[in-house]
Amino acid sequence: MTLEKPLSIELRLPSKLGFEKIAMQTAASYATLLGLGLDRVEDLKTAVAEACINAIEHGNHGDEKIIVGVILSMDHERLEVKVLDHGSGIQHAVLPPDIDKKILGEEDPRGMGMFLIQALVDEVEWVSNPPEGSYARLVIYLDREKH
Amino acid sequence: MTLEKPLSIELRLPSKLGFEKIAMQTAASYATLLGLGLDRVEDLKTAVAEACINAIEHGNHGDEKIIVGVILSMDHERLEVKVLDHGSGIQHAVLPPDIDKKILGEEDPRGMGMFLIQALVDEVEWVSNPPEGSYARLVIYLDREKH
Amino acid sequence: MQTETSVKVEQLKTAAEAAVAIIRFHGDITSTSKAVILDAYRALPAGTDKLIFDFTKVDYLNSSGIAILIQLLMEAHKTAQAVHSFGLSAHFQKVFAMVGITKYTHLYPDQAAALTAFS
Amino acid sequence: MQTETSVKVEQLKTAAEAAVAIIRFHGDITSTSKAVILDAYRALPAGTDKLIFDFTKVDYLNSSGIAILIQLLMEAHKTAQAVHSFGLSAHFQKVFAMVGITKYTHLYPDQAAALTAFS
Ligand SMILES: Nc1ncnc2c1ncn2[C@@H]1O[C@H](COP(=O)(O)OP(=O)(O)O)[C@@H](O)[C@H]1O
Ligand SMILES: Nc1ncnc2c1ncn2[C@@H]1O[C@H](COP(=O)(O)OP(=O)(O)O)[C@@H](O)[C@H]1O
Repeated sequence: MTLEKPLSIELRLPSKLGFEKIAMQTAASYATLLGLGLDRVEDLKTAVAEACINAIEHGNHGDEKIIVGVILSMDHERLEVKVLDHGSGIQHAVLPPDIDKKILGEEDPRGMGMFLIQALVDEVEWVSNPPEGSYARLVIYLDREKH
Repeated sequence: MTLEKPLSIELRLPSKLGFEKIAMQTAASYATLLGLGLDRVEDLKTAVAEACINAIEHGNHGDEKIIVGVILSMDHERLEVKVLDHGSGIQHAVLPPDIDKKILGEEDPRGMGMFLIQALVDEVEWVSNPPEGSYARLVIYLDREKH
Repeated sequence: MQTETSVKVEQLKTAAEAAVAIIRFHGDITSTSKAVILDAYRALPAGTDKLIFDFTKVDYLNSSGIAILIQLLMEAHKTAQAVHSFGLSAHFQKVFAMVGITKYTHLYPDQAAALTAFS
Repeated sequence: MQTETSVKVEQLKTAAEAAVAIIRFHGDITSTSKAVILDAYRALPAGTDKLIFDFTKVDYLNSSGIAILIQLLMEAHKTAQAVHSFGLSAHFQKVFAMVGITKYTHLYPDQAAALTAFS
């Protein structure tokens, strides 16, 4: 048993809403231990929570027996998070919410998760890899600040 | 990929001191999500941290490439944590610290981890299972309080 | 599971004695909070035209929770209610701005500022 | 890795003008804190016979950290220094009692109480 990368950590969660809060705290304490500044830790928490919610709801269809995987790793330049599910992934682009349309009832009030992830991290990609599953890969650069 | 038990979670950490803080926070947020009261969460945090420190230092001899596993599960009666390492386990009983001897220099000031674990949780066992490894299994009862 | 939302509604007055309803959110604002929040909103006295959201005691807010807030702002918009907010962390002030809902609820540093702004 | 310990030493006086040294711990108290803590202790002015430990700003304390505190209490015991402590959470007050070190450092609710108890 070895880890994918040096000093990486892995978390496996059941696909049940609420468990994204655990991923959020685990990511926060990993990032804090490795020196990420407080405001970027907040960005990371929200992005990881949203990616896990999508993996739980859309990737694994809320089947509690199926695992959501979270792999956190870091080098001198970047913190990377992979959130893995067993679904077929995402085929469409990220749509920025149109708040006026939402308020007028012309757009679903939901549908902001992927937008928020993209807005809060420095890099994101969604990779489909059936039959193994899919993952979102989020990256935060360390040099945007020195705390 | 399925979990060992329903609604359990698993964490894999490198054997490096400091990473026990992540296990501590992950355990705390798991227990909080599932309704454990605040004072028992504090007991759990210290016990999990001490078990991870021992797995890192004594079980895996601080080899960062070797994993410490943490499995958290819960049913109506109990929260269980297994902390797994790849060492040969513990052959001796838990020794309560003798503070007077420590102050007089007649006993190593260290050596309180296992004692604290035993004092803070409701059940503990150390299981040696070579060549697979060893684990500490900690249990906290839920009925000692209702928050 | 311990993911509770609770909502407390109070009635305030501006310096000029105008009625203001305040909704204080507690705990999580997520998809499971929908009924509690919409029920509290819909039970507001008829004719409420000034409303404050207090986020001080919110522990966790995700995109599904923001969608519920957008639903409230949608209903408020229909009935020309003005909504002021306070108590968000710096991070969630940023998130609200990213999503654009600061166009429909202005953010104030505290309750006094949110109330005064109705005068 | 971000596991920093820092220690600040100050000099106080009791109501009766007796000198008291206070060691304020910040951050983590773990095996990596050993040098910082022992150095601060050993740099105390000669003749210090009254000492206070302030734990208010400690984030994380483990059994290796407690072992370092026991080493300080051991040296204090040798030179008949009296050590009072304050600022521990309810949980760590319990842990200190379990390990028995409350026999060698009495716990007080705050700095004022720890200081007054020297009079
Ligand atoms: N992990 C995933 N697996 C499959 N589909 C996904 C995944 N994440 C997102 N999607 C798809 O992208 C859409 C937009 O996601 P998002 O922006 O997070 O909003 P929401 O989850 O509120 O619909 C989802 O409705 C879903 O169809
Ligand atoms: N996971 C483990 N694997 C092997 N040996 C262990 C493990 N945990 C504890 N031990 C042994 O038990 C001893 C006592 O452990 P502990 O009470 O935690 O104190 P300390 O770690 O400070 O020595 C250790 O010194 C070690 O020899």
